[in-house]
Amino acid sequence: MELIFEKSRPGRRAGRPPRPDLPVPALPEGLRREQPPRLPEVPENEIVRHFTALADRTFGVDTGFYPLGSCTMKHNPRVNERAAAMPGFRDLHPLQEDAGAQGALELAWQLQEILAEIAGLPAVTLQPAAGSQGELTGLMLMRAYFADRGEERDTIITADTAHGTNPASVTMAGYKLEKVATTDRGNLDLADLRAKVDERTAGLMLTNPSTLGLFDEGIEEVAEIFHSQGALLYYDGANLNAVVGLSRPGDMGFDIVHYNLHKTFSQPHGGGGPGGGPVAVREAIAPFLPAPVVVRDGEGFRLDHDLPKSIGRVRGFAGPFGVFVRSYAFIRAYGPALREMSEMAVLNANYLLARLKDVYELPYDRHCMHEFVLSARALKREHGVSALDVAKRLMDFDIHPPTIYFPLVVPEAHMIEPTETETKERLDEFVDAMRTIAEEAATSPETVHEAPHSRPVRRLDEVRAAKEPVVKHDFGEAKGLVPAAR
Amino acid sequence: MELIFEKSRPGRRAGRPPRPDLPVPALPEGLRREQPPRLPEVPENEIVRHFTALADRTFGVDTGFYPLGSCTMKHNPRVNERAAAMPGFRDLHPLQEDAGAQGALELAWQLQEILAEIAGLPAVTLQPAAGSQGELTGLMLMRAYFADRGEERDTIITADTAHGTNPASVTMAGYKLEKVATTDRGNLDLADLRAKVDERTAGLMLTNPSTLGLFDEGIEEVAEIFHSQGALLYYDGANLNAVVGLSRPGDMGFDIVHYNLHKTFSQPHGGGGPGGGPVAVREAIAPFLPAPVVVRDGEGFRLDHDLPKSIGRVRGFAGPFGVFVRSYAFIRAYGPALREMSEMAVLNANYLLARLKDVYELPYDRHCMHEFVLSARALKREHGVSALDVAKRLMDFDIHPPTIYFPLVVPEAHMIEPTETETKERLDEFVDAMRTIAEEAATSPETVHEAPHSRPVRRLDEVRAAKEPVVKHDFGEAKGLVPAAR
Amino acid sequence: MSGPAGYLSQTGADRDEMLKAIGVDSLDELFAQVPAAVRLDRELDVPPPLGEADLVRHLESLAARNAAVDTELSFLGAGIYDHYVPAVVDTFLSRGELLTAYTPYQPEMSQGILQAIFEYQTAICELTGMDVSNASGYDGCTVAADACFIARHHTGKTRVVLAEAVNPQVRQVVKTYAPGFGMEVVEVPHDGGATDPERFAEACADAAIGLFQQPNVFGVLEPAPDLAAAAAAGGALAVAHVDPVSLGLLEAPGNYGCAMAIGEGQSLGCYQSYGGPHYGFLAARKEFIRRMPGRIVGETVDLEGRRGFVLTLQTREQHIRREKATSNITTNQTLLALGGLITLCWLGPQGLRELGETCLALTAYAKERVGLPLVFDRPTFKEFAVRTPIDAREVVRRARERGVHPGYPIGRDYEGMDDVLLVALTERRTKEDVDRLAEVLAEVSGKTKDGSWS
Amino acid sequence: MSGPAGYLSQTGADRDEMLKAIGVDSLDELFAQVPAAVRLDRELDVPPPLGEADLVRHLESLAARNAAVDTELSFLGAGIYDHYVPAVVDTFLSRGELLTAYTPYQPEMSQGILQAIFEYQTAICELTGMDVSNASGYDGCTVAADACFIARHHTGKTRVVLAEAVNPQVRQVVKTYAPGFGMEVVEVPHDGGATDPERFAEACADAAIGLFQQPNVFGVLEPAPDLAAAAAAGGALAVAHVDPVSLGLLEAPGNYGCAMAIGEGQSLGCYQSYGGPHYGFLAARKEFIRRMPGRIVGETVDLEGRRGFVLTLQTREQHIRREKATSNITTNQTLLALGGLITLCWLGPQGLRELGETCLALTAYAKERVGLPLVFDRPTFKEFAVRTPIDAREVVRRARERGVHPGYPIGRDYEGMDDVLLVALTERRTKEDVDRLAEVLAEVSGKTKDGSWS
Ligand SMILES: Cc1ncc(COP(=O)(O)O)c(C=O)c1O
Ligand SMILES: Cc1ncc(COP(=O)(O)O)c(C=O)c1O
Repeated sequence: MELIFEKSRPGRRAGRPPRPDLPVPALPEGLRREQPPRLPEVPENEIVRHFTALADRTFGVDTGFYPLGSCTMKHNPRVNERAAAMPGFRDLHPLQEDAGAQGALELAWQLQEILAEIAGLPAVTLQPAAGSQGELTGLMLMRAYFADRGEERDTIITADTAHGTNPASVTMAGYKLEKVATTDRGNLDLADLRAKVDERTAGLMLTNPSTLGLFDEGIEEVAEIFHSQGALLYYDGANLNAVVGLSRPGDMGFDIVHYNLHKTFSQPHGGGGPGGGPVAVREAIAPFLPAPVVVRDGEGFRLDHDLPKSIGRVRGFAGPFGVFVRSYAFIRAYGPALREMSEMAVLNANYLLARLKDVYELPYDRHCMHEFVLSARALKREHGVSALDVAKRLMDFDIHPPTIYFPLVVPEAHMIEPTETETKERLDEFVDAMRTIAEEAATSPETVHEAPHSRPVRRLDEVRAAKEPVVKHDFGEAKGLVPAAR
Repeated sequence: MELIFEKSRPGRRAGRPPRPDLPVPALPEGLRREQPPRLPEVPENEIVRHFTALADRTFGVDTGFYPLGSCTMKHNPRVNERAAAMPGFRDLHPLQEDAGAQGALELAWQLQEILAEIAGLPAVTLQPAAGSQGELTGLMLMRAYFADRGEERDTIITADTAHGTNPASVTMAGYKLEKVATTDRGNLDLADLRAKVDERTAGLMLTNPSTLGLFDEGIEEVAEIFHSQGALLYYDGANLNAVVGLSRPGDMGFDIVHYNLHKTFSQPHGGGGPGGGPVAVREAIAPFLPAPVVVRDGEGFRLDHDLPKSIGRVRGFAGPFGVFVRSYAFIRAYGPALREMSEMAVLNANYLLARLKDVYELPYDRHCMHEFVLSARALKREHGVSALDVAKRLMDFDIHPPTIYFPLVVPEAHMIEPTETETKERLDEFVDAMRTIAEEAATSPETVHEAPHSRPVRRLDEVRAAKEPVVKHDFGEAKGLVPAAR
Repeated sequence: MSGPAGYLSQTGADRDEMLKAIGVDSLDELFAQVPAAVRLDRELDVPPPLGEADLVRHLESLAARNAAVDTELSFLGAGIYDHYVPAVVDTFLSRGELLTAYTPYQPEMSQGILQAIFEYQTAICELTGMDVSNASGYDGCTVAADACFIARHHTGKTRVVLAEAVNPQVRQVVKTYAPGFGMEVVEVPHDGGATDPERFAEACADAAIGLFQQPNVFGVLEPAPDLAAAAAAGGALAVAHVDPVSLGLLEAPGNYGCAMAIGEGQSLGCYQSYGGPHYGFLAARKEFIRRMPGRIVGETVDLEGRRGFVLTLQTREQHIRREKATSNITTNQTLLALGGLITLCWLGPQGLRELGETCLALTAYAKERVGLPLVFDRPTFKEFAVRTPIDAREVVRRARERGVHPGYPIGRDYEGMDDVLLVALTERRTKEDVDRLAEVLAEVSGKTKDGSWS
Repeated sequence: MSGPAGYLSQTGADRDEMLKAIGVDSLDELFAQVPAAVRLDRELDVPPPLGEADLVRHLESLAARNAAVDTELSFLGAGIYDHYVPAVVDTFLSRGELLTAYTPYQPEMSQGILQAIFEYQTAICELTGMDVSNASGYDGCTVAADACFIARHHTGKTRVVLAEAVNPQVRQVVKTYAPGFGMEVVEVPHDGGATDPERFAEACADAAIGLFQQPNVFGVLEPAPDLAAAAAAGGALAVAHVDPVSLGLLEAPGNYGCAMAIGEGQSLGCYQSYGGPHYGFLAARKEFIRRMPGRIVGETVDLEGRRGFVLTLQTREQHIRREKATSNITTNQTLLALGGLITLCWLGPQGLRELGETCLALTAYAKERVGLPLVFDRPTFKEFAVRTPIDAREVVRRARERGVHPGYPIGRDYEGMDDVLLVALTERRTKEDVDRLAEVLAEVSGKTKDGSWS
């Protein structure tokens, strides 16, 4: 399909900005642009058709089952979009006086309160733009907290099952990284931990349930080990969908928690974003939160910028407010039944696990929480069919592949998270597809190797893309690449 | 693909209406419903996926080129949807006091004024819901007009090229129908007309340009023939897109005109509707217009219900207001350049005609207006490939087929209307497709016979559908029809 | 350039190339077929073009001059109601393929919309207890005229009998159409807010059709089964004009002997939009299938035996049957009917029942609470009539100054009812809203000669 | 049943079957892995559930308590602007497949969103005159921190130089991140509203990065080329924080020696939304491609040689490189960036130029018209600073009571500027709006001790 730039014709256009009849002052010499940017020149109907075609070539939760592990691809209720589009929210300037934004501030404050209750921690900042920024914020909070106490700690411990953002955040926060092993039950190795945690240890970053979808059965001991050394525990909330209303990170012993509003609380993923990564902390860490925070004064609400010990700001304004509206609406629709949301997420995952573990290897033979990890190792060994092949073949069943090759501790991993919103029939379709593919691996492996067969493109050459990167249109010094069929 | 009813499971649901804690009074015996309607029981995510899938199986102007003759499938600007959704319009009750609807009344009044100027006639009613209701309204106006003058006239003359709604409206209005022939230049046969028009003739219904896409070169004589007998001329506005700002029906001699807001003025067609069919008339006919009409009183606007000679109402309230908003927005975006809109519609049509007439027969060898009719007669004769075959084959080029087998005076007709919004590249793609198909007809007729090859279903058995009609779901007394692939 | 509005796409270069291909030197040559005398030799006298941002600004200023739901607490009904439109309806009614497609003449291109219409027909048949539904009529008024046209041909009779308690707009449309059908209209007055089956039976003797509304224009529940029987007794086709929202609780017309069930679909999935576009539904018993007006979608199979959907029984329609067609309708209200289908899927049987119960409960509460005498002491569904101490129009005027629109002054349509206000309740109103209404009505209902504040 | 919210779909029967298949008797067994001590043994203390209609009602009541564009004539800017968002943007940002997809890890399933990002990257490179753009950063603040991280590794130096005339929020975020990067921040004060190249050069000597904003926070046009040269002279990477709306008229940073160009994308296709979600853009010269943070889409071919798109250079990223990654970002702002792309397609080069000219013209008019002394007598783009006779906060308070928000009291961020008001103009304001602003400013600027109306 052509690029919109390839559809451009000189002189065509869609939008016409207002042109008040006022003189246009000349710009200072040397600042004036010589060559106009080569933006597409297209009429509105071709814009509409172009992006309609691009949408048709994109698979979303609205298209079908999307069990992308660790991403919580649940249904996104449409009423949340209606809410975010209300002019009173959508067209509100972030520097509006507090007096002129009481409704928005109340919503944000309510969300803070609810998130605090869910985490079991008292203080919340809504500012971080996503989970990974929440992580970085959490680590900065640790540094500020220890600096304030005059303690020098330089190491953060993460699990070997940790998501890549954890170690990356550790580096960006200026900490050293240490890894702890996982036992064959999928819990943190306590012995290994005891050996590594000392007075240089700032804290632990952990996802619980882990990226294996397993709840750490030793979480109390883990907390004890760190706290006894004066270190802190950070909870990576990416998997919170497993435990809302059932178990609270604060009660597990975590001191700092981030939420992924685009996972647990249904902000649509938008093809890669936006998201929201609020952070909750214990009382002792509250003074260091980024400013501003939303506070209640009697009947009114205001942004409090006056936090002398604050680490400072991590994003503009009070955070991605439109995301708050959606998540707040989502939460208010459930109320206390959020617990049922998590129960159903766990039920769906265990159902899939039970129906698939005889054909794909289950590395940790336990009930899972909201997701689980299978291994295609056997298929690889016996038929040369890899986790990647299975993933590509799933596409021919109109199912989005799970997360693959993660976590790293499981070879040929398929990380499967169905979420609570899927019907049993959808789960059964997935089971049938996965079982069929396992059979095909034995009977007609090439069908699987060469998959997908039903998409606008076949498998793509990622090596070439990285070797000689072409990251923008070349405006017709054509390299003779044939556009894929419509 | 399954019906939403087939996806239903007892106990599932999406919406939950508010339930105030108030007692629910019992209904009188004998009025209470015994068996609840078997509506689908589905959660929201499956509703979203179901209708997403249905949309994906529907081809619209947004999908691609849609040259459906006589339907003016132009691009529908998205700002018009934004306008119609403004709460001040969308959530306004039709029985709101005039004082509480001044903005809506002004918009409707402005639209009346603009439509009057475009038709060259002084008085307008916005009430009719579509073109065919406009026709019926026009014929009722004729009856009221003649009755008021004590004249007895019982016959309406239509062209043999007339759209089916014309004769059907004649019957519903209680008139007799008489047909007039078309000359080999595509004009009304004046001799035939003179022979048929007399003091029993109430009037003529004519589309100009005709459904052949040809402007009647004798229109002045035609008008003279009817007016000299005291009869009236009705203008079927379906083809107005050819002449806006270029030639006005009132100036051509027409006394009553309907507009198709969903054609000329871009109300989206919605898979079959809604539309709008306002009617404009000469001063002498104005007293008979349906009530209410929108009138201006100094600074204010009001609905005038007090038209003693009115034929009465043809639809609820003042008409499909949301349609008015879209068409008004469309017109205001163009201003006087509406003329250019029609010029480009005519240019596009003539370009296609010029590039296709050597491979498909052109029954009337003239420049066309906004549309034209080709005949596949030769293909049929020489290769057994019919207009229908060509239409079905076009689908494999991602192009919606033109109107076929209409008008009836042209055998194996393809009635082609590109509209003004298509780019030259789109027109060229269509030309290439039509020429390719003509070649295929000679080289591999079966490819064309068996088309389409790229749609979710192959050709469908319409005879069976009409013989033993199944017009609703049978709730599982399955007839074993295999749903078409996703 | 691409048109003042940016809706056109032919550049100067395009135009030249195209004219060349056509073999003319200028656009004018193409218009030579238009006689000089009928050409417009001046520019259209219409307002100047507006760019999109300016256009939106202009329309917002017009929209701001309407008292809509967002600015006024309203109890208006009388045929159009402020029911909640689910967000999923917006999602699909704005979806490009559905929004910009037209009548599915080419089924292979349009299986989606065809299946949706088939599902809509099924849902309407389930609601009404009928065997066949069309793809929609223009609105709740024109479907009544359609029913008369069917009755005219089916019975060969010419009299239309209308209960006077049928919505006045519906009756007006029927009266406008009837002469063209060669039919005359008789109206049966109500007795204390409901229609008397005996009087209805008398009128229906030897008539083509007996049409009543359930609940009727006063919100009152008619003795529908008796009225249906009364019509049938006289040989007329019994037709019920029903509120679809009521059909989770009220018996389906198909289950008490009606030949047809019709109604205004707005309450299911359409915004009020100052009167439209909405959709009318028309459902009937099997025997009328070949007399139905408009589009009907049927199930069939393709070459490979797979299920598919097509427009069917087209020999009824104008494009085939022309002057012998069952109707002249072609463009209908498909997109709005789709909104109705989606709303019914969203509600489900349980939601529809709950919605009805909420209307019943709020209405019962309001009848008690408003503190004005009820005009008719009868069971109602979501609307009721009260008597106002001063002219109801004046009550409305005063109440609106307090931000409340208390209802419809039905004296506009019925003689001797100048002091009657029709108050409608939907699930979008609350107990508190009703309390507010009562408060305002109390404030403004004081009788004063000069109309000054009491 | 399907959940209080209707978002769940497991019926009682489903649950039983599933538990059976799992081989447990109850849900509790699945949660046995959660130690009793860390389970929540009570119900969550959150507000009760709301059905959709009630939820909308509740949210509308909150939305109604904000003074948004529809209720107040606003001249607020300072980084977020009320530019017009084309209707086509809404069409696609609400389109299900785009709205509900995630990062395109599986390119064959996501060619659409991948191509869109590739087109976005191209558009940003065209605007900025750079070679490479990522798929978006969180906002206009965090991309500044990203630029510092790149500079830290590319130059090995540790000093960050910020012009004080860079938006304060951007500087605050940089200061929050810097310590983690092992960097220190130096700020260069402005001279009369603009940054002096000489002082900037001094500060940039031996620094990692020299960051300035064009136009700067006061709306003033900086001597950008000189500042870029100044930074480069000191061996620092010159980075311009630019307003994308200005780039139809103002020279592209890539054309005056900047290493990177960054900015807040909100002005192109995002609603103000009380601060987000928006998107930050980050574009750079070729040599930095392997140090870029976040997603980058590249062109490639499939097995059959057809063009296709994939996420590329992933070895930069956290999921591969982990602690050695160029950033920890994963979820970004793709959907908003798509809105930016669509807006740029809608404007085209001509529209972008016209939009800039309109901002220039209105701003020039307003500078004349408002009748308050300009704080800096320098060329500006779409914003300018005026001095108010009384505290600017008080001016804002009083003006808002007259329905006008006259601008941002920038004393909140800059010492000694308590009497300065920052006034922003976009194409959504008109000449008449400016006249109204002038009128209101005149009314409320009267100096009075007690702050009562003058
Ligand atoms: C386990 C885990 N941690 C952290 C993150 C980062 O969250 P975000 O993508 O919101 O930055 C993710 C999601 O990508 C994740 O799955
Ligand atoms: C020539 C002609 N006349 C009348 C009509 C009827 O108009 P509508 O579909 O709006 O009822 C049409 C369109 O279907 C038409 O093409």
